[in-house]
Amino acid sequence: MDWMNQAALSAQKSDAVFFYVFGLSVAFLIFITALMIYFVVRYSKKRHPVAEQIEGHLGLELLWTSIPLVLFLTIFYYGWTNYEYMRQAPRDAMAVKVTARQWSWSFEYPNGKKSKVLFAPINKPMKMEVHSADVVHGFFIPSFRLKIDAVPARTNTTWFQATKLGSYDIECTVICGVDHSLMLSKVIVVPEDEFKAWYFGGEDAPEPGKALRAAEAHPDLKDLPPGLAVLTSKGCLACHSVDGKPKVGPTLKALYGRQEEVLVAGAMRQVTVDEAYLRRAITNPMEQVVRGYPPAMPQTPMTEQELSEVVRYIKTLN
Amino acid sequence: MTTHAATAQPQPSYLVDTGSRKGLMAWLTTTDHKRIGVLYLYSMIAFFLVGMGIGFVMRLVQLTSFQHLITAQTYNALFTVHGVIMIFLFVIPGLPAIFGNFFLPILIGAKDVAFPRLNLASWYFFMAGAILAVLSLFTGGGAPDTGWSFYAPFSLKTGTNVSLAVFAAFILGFSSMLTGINFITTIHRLRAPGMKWFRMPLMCWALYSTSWIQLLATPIVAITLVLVILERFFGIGIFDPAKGGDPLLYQHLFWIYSHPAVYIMILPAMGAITEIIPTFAKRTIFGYGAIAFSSMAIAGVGSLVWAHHMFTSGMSSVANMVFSLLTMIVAVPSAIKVFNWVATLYKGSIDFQPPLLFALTFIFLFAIGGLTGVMQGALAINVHIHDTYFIVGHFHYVMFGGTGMGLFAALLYWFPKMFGKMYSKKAIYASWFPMFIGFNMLYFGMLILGMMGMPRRYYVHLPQFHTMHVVATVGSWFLVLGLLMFFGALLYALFKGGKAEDNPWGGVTLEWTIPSPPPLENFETIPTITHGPYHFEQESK
Amino acid sequence: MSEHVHRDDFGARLGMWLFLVTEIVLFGGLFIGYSYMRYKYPIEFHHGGMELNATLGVINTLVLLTSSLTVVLAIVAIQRAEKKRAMAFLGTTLGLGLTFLVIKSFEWAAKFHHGLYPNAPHLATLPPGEQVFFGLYFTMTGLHGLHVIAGLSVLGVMLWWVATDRIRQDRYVHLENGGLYWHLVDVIWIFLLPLFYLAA
Amino acid sequence: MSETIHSTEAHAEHPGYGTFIKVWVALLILTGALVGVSHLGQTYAVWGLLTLTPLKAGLVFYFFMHLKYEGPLLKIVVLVTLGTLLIFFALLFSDVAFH
Ligand code: HEA
Ligand code: HEA
Ligand code: HEC
Ligand code: CUA
Ligand SMILES: [Cu+2]
Repeated sequence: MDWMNQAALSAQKSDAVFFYVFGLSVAFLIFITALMIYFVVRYSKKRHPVAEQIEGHLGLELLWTSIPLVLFLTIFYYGWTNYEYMRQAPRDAMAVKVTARQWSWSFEYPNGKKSKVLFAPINKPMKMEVHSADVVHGFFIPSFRLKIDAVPARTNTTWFQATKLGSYDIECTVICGVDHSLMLSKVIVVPEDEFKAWYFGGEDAPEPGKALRAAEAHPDLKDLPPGLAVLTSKGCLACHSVDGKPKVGPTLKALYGRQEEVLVAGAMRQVTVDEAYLRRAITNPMEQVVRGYPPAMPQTPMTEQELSEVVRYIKTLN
Repeated sequence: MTTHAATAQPQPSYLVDTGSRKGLMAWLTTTDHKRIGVLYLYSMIAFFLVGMGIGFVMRLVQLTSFQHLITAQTYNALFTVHGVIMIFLFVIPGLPAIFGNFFLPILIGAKDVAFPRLNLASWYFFMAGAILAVLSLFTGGGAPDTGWSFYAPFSLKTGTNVSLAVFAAFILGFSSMLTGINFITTIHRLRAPGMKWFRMPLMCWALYSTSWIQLLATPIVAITLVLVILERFFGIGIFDPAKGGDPLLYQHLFWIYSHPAVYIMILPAMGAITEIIPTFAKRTIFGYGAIAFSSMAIAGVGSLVWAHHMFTSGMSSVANMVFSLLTMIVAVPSAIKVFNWVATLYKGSIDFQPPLLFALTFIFLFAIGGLTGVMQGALAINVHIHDTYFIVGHFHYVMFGGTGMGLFAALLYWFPKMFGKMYSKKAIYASWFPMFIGFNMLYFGMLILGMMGMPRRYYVHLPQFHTMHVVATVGSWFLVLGLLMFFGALLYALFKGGKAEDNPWGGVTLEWTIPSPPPLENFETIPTITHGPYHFEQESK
Repeated sequence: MSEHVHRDDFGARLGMWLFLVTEIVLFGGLFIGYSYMRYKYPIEFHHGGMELNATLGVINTLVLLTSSLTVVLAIVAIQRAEKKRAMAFLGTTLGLGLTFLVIKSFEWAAKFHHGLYPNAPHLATLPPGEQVFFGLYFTMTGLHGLHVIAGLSVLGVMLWWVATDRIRQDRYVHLENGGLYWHLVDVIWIFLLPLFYLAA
Repeated sequence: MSETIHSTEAHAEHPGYGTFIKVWVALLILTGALVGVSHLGQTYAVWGLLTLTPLKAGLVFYFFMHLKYEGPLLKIVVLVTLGTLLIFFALLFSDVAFH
């Protein structure tokens, strides 16, 4: 399953403790429940008409105070030591500045390079210096079992060492406003040489891990209609479906020609979706916002050719 | 002690108006602790249903196709309001205000609480707070959207009506403190002759320790909320990083109260369970001293663990260690209680009735809630599951499965005494099944979602979480069904139910020695107590 | 249940003390916040303290301490059934309480005049720690001021009750409770003085 | 009710005017000392704050607020409250002091 994906050392540390506590918990839960059921049946009024008045038993009392205490202390200790490991970044870790703001993430590397998704070379320690430009956010990578809050006027740090190539979700975990749930990004774990090529390459060095990201949405873009390929590679499908399922944004199915209420500069307006509207909606999403949806769509740069492919493709969805 | 002092002309029950005022006015101006308890009962059930309705809608939103009906802004308002209602209007005041008010004086052999007028005032504060909370939804910049924890600086910046909501919580805190003062004084001053401390029913110990937390922790949140209001209106800058303030200070102050508050919620429920189990096992409680002591221990140590809500906030690593350690220690007294309850069933003569079923359900669900709590307290796990649905699952298990079920059990146990009517046991059993199944589908689903990495307070979720969300939502439908059946059965009993006996369960604490419903003055003559509370000897011989 | 007029003076005092517990913790929260911030900004707090008028702070301390004294003396007087004296003492307390408020208001006015109040444009130019200092200063002295006003109202009622013999030698727990409240207000000020005025 | 019987027993003997006036004088002296000490320098000021202020508060609690003349219960109530605050304080500083 995806969620058991242990993609970093920290994930192994966290899961180890989890399985320890989980095992104990299941054992105790079963024990208590079984005992309750057994007593209720065995000492029911019918089977056991006269109750015995037992006021207590000091030995038992001590036993079930000390056993849980000891177990809890082991849980604490295990949890704490593994956590300390997760917290102390090694000296040679590459420090990345993570900036959270309503509602996006940005990453800045030691040499000044910036990106919207986090690129990480595999098997190399990366230190995150997390801070926020406005309110409190939470920086969370589930596959790494890693989380640290982004707090304004304060820098919090954490680190990881990814162990598996791939692309993993970054989510914001502290409520930070309307689009809290859209404050997503990715960490893309790439081979070290690929990372270096980008990192030391000039301004326009291609971003690493392209293949990984596209593969995520669909195995082979070449098999897709060109419009859909664009939608896939630009990440539109994170928010729009092409089959009528509502997601963050409206579905693109049967969109063309539809009557719609949109908010233009604060006023509600009735429009018919035509080609001009679609182009505007994509190139300048904040200008008109569909009623009932958050103004959440990011502006995505597209070439004229890509744009017309997308529009043509949307038309075919009717 | 099944026979109560039968007298020539029984006193009228507290439900009969005897004063100059009649009907609603008589209720709204009453200083009788029993009537005040009933006032709380009705108002709280109403808020509970509203809160639950919102919970239900949130589940629908996670079915994705319902997102047309509700915007992200509304969703944020929904969970905030759901949290505020459930916490401040339902689980915190729940058991103490309803059953504490109604039964504390009776259990210790008193005629009323120490300050009856203050008691009524508390109810008015409660209602005022509740009304303000509701008003905050429709006035100002719209319903607050910060979550019930009102984290600064977002709560300082958002345009929504945080100030009013926070002020409402302040008033509710006031109500809660006044009730605490009343209960402590009552227990110290009004115990019947011979009612020594260690002869009190354990419910009283639970209420006593709860009241102390109310006194020692609530003022902190009161001042914190005042600071939020001042900050919003005057910009005093204590929490606002732009002015040198510190958001972490807010979090500390908020949780200094709000963690102990979770023990305010659970202790009285534990107390009620401790009353129910001996009555149906027909035997004395196992380890009276241990249970009484653990209540006080939970209250004491429980005040010292607040920062386990802040493990990922960037606190110092020393603080992380200290608070994780203390969190583990506070789990011990809860464990002691669980084992003592189970041991009380041993060699009893168990009369299986609806209250017992709900009490055992409480133990089961609370154990799951507690055990997940321990997972959260372990640092290495917490960094993964903090602020995910795992937390949401945990606290619904403890608050709904624990306090909520505890309240239902208490209601089933004391309903015949309070209203003199008996409900249909079959209907209650029937409602249990959908409730239990739905509950676990819903909230266990949330635990799994959390492990998968689904953050809480999310309007939309990533596709990999969808399946579990559907499971949870379907669970919520079963749960609704069960709850509607449950409340339906009780409502029916209230109007059409058969008359209840004075002591339908064969209980031996003082409330079972007086008529159902109790007379205005509770006791003809104040009883003199000669032995501990769970004295079943005469019965079983 | 008015037919059962039973009196439990100790119970009443216990109730009052429990209420005071909540007040102590309420201010305790603020004091905790203060120490947190002072630890974070030691220098700024030092500078902030220099802006305050220590003389006025000390005078106000003396005023409140004396007003506290007159309240206990009023209780002694009541215990000895010296009604006139009790009223005189209480009157003095009220007078001193008002004096405190007047001095306080001069002090606040001066701060406003110098642009040292929250959200003031001038304050915004100061270092963050000093902004916090003044935020705390206004919050804590303001809240204390509200308590002074509440205490004065309560003591005003007490004076009236003494005058109308609702409070008398064999029945004065209300006066004691009112006094307890007033002393607490005094204690809080005892702490505010060194925290703000003598911080420089 | 039986409880009312022991209602006023705590007030066996009442202290007179003199006691309180003495306490008041002591409070004034302590205030003077506090002010004096705070002029000596930062460390002295802090120590003065930490010792003299609680002493003053203690006098008010003990005499003016009659704790001296009350039974153990109210004393315990006050101590529990102050103890709780102290622990809150200490635990909070386990964060602040180790940054
Ligand atoms: C009724 C309310 C209630 C109760 C009783 C509890 C009880 C406990 N809670 Fe919970 N908690 C909440 C309500 C409650 N909680 C709420 C509302 C939140 C979220 C707030 C928010 O963010 O919105 C929360 C969040 C929360 C967190 C923060 C999570 C996070 O945000 O990162 C933590 C972390 O430590 C925690 C821990 C615990 C622990 C250790 C207990 C313990 O007291 C539990 C003790 C009980 C048991 C342990 C079970 C019985 C014992 C046995 C069966 C014995 C055998 C067991 C073993 C030997 C393992 N809780
Ligand atoms: C005692 C406390 C309590 C209880 C009982 C519940 C009950 C429920 N809660 Fe709870 N919940 C909280 C306390 C509680 N909640 C808190 C404190 C939060 C955190 C808020 C925050 O993040 O700030 C939270 C958050 C929370 C979330 C997380 C939101 C998010 O993070 O995105 C969800 C999601 O599904 C949820 C769902 C539910 C559901 C489905 C129920 C179900 O149990 C409800 C089932 C019952 C019904 C559906 C009612 C049946 C009755 C009717 C339908 C009749 C209605 C009639 C009238 C109104 C007249 N709750
Ligand atoms: C973060 C989520 C998100 C992403 C990524 C996204 N959109 Fe959107 N989109 C939205 C939302 C929300 C709306 C509705 C509000 C609005 O009109 O701005 C929307 C609206 C639209 C509309 C108008 C729909 C209508 O019903 O009128 C079109 C067309 C559209 N998006 C196309 C795209 C394309 C093409 C891309 C990729 C380049 C894309 N979107 C990427 C969220 C997103
Ligand atoms: Cu950023 Cu939530
Ligand atoms: Cu907690």
